[in-house]
Amino acid sequence: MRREIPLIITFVCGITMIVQFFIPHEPFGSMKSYFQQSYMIIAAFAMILGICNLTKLHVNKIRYKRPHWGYSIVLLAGLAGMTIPGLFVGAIKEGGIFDFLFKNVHVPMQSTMFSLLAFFVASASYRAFRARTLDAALLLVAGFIVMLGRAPIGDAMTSFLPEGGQMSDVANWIMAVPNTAGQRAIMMGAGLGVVATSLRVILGIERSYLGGD
Amino acid sequence: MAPEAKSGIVDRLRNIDRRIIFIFVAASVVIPLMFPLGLPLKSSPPSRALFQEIESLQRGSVVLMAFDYDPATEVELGPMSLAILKHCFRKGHKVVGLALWPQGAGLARATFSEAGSDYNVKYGVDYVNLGFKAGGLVVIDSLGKSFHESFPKDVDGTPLEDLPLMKNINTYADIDFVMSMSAGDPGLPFWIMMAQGRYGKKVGGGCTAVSAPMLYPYYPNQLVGLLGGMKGAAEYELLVGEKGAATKGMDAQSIAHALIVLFVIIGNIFYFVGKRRAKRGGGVI
Amino acid sequence: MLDSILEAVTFVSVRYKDTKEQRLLRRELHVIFGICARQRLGFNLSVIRIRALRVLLPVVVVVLVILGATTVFPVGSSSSNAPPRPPIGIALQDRPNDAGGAIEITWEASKDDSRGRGTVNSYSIYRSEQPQSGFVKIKTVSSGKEEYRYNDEEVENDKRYYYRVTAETSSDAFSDSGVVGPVTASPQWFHSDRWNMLIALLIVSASVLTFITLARKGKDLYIRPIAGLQAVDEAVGRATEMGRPVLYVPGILDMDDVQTIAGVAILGRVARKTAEYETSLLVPVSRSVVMSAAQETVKEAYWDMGKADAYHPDMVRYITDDQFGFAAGVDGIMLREKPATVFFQGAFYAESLILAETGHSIGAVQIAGTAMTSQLPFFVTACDYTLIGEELFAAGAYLTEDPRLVGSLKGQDVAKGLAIAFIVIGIILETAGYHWLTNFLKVN
Amino acid sequence: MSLELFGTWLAALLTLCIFSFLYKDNPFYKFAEHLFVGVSAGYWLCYNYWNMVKPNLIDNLEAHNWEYLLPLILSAFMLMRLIPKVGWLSRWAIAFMIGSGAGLMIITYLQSNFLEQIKSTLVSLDPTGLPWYVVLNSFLIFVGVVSGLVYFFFSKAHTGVTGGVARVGVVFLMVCFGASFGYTVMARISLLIGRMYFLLHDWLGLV
Repeated sequence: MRREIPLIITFVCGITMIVQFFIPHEPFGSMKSYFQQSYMIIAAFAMILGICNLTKLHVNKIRYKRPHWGYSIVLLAGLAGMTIPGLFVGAIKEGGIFDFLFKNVHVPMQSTMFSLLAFFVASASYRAFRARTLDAALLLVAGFIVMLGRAPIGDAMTSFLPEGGQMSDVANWIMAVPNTAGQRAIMMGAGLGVVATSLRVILGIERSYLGGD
Repeated sequence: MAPEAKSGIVDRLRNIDRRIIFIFVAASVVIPLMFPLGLPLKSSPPSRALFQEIESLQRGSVVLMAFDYDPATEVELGPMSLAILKHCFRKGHKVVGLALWPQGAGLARATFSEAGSDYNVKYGVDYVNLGFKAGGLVVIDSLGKSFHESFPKDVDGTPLEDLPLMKNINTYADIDFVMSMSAGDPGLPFWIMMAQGRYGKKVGGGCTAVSAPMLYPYYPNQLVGLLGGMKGAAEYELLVGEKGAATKGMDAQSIAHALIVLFVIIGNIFYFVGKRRAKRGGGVI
Repeated sequence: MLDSILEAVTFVSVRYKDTKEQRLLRRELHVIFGICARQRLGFNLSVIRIRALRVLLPVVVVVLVILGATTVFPVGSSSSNAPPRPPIGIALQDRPNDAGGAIEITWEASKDDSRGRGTVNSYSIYRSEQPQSGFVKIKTVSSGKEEYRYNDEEVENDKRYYYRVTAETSSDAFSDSGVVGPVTASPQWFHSDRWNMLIALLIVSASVLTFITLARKGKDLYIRPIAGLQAVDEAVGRATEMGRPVLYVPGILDMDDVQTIAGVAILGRVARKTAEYETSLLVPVSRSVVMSAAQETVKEAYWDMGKADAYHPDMVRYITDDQFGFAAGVDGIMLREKPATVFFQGAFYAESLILAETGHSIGAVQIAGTAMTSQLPFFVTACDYTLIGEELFAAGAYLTEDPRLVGSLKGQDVAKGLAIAFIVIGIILETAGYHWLTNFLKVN
Repeated sequence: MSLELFGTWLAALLTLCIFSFLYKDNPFYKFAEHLFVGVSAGYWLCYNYWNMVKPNLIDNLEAHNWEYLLPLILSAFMLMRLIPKVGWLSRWAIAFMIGSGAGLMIITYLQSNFLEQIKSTLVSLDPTGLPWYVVLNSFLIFVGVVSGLVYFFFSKAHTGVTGGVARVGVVFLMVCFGASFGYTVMARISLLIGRMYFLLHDWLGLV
């Protein structure tokens, strides 16, 4: 039973979500938003599990003085410093501790992590954009042209060519034609993959996420 | 994978320590920021069109501005929002701000206060910040029925009835121009679909450089004007005549970009030189 | 200006009737005014000028007289107190393909709509349950369009309703469309615009299910090798030899994304290998539900391999829901635990390159897989192997060799073949000028 | 020191701590990383409460929409994982989420990734009335899509005709990857400019 009931739930929920797309009549008409809201609620509650996992791991690190345990104190302090004001004291209003930490700790680190991409894009292109094989050469040439076409320098290099044949035009063509075709093929294949995987999940063929007994 | 045995300068350059690349990248951004080169900048038609639209609105027109972005994309969309807001305030337009992204409400607050500092504008009279509401497309649609029902209170919890500006605004009919500063979903495509498609409002706005190609096809039929990425922001600053963060960033943008192009070229040169040497020496790469 | 004069002329001369004569008159006037304009610009049109003058003189006189008359005795669209002309072509229908409770009202603009610079600046919709009385205003919409559509969502199913639409001016003058109706709202049991989706769903499901059944009955099906998946064994073996852990990231989206489900399924296979080789496994996740599912999966894998005591729930670690917070945390794990092999299987966004470049810098073998088209380029350039799009979903079948999963791949291939056939036929039809297939594929 | 100034300093120092990672792992990065993980986990917990649980569950229950008791019960089942003996109940909640997610995904992907994409590819190749390059582009997209799909065939070996067509598909995929990569480079640089501008302008006041 422990194994069957989840499979039945998966099947019923999956079929309901498919059927609601074709039937506007109630109760199906409002099923989608109800299921999505329910999903959000459960996922939000489930976050407690994650927070417990995180806390347990780091409390244990501190308790057994594992390597780098000092940083675990920082982590837990950050978690508590955000959660306690955010949920209880003053909530998420402007000017509170939550807001201060959000603006001056969360946001700057988020943006900085994101900005590391500028460095990694440079190092990855230095390393990977080399004409080792025919495939790599194609990658390189397409990437190079689009990169140049996006900057004023590209058109300056090709200013002797007529309008329509300059670097930015070639870049736009690559984006519009081969890029679109490639993306579309990937999307269609992935779409079929999603449909087939979802079918297997709904029918209980793919069930590894449920674990053993 | 880990660099193979090091021998000779070519090999060393081929497997250059990436930290050296990082230093170059950092320098190519910092130096132009500190010592601007003032590389020439031209405004593109979609940017000019947006500028013209706001320029041609009558004094006292109401502009809706959606802050549909978060801190991660603020670098591109923040300067745009600021330049547009300054432009609106200068022309005497009223601005209704809202956010479809949770963190957009806070960014809107900061942008409003920065833009308003140079002009004699008053909260509640010249601009309001309605704050964030979850739901994306549904929210945009619900504004067609009633602003007051969708956003009963503003970002600070003040009831809309207590804000003089909101007394006469209830549906899209009371709005003259709709704009979205859009970092993704929900964003401009939704505004075009609903506010333009269903309610017939003029829609314009800005987006990140990454999403610009997806949005350009809407211009000029469904989008009045569009600012794409930091370049779009710099163009708008140029049009408004308020040089700001984006203008300063454009030099750095060009230099860093050129640097990466250079890296790709150098990388290939060393690769081929190394390959030929290896062939001659019979070594294995 | 020119247009408004023309409007006034035609309006006065051919009141209310948009007849053939009116259109002819309008065209003639356009021609004449066009010539006038050109003459002002100094074009030498001597021949035309003489002929035109003959026609022109009387017309100019007429125009001047009318202009004078219209300023003294305002008529038609320039009048502000006279009632405007009513909206036309009011149509009611039960809004199609809904759960009921809505009636769709459409009408065409009044001849005096503000769009044509007329005086009508709004329309009001009235509703009643009787045809003669009891009309209540339900909505006012502003003017400026050619056609109007309003959904009245405050009606009850199976009740008879009547509507009226009035065109209104700013000075409260209005005119009425007259009563239309009755109409009733009702819910529908099938969305009539979605046949195409139903057919597509049935075709794809049928081909997948057929081959699953065939495979289960023992039909041997061939699947071609995929480099990234052949490398899985070797990559886990490498970590074992080096005495370093295997790091597995199942994406950053939640369990409702199928890429995550695929990622967790592949995790099950990789966990079997790490259990077999007794290599340590680290699974950082950014969603709690994924954590739960991944824990179940890894636990089952270790039980299956008879290594239950080697399993520890801490193998799966929740880090944070935050995209870049997660990237920072995983980077930290990579730098400190120095995994020899890294798997990125699932849905990734901008953090893909941050993770892959850090993985590269510690010298790990990296096997990525995602269906996110925007992130594939970064994985392709920075990782050793990348499963592209559909290959991610196929990986489970490859690694388990479960005949049912393999059968499903064959079913996908059939669907792909049909898609290609559709494209070829569709393009031929389009080229020949038939658009029905393209229109049929449009999903609402 | 005003709170605002303190905030700017804090933000600037944390920015530098994260950047220090580019050199190598070090105590500053470790500090920032752990703080970031803790603070962001706390942020999303509060966010989920105020934007998911409060409006979707609490407000609905307060309005006596009793059908929302079901997600509440499933949420409780989910949390049963914390008690090993009844932990299996959480599978019911997971099954609900996966089942409804999978059902919705079938519809979404079949529509947007499959039918819509087929439809977009169906364009006339009739050269009359159209410039030759428009027709050529449409034809190239057709070739790219079909050969790309052939590349994804799993049950055919990449040999002979299939191999040849799949090879063309790979060409399109590679060009597509290169182009997408090149396209994002510029946007990524903007991000760094934003951070540098913060350090130089907001913090040091140099620019």
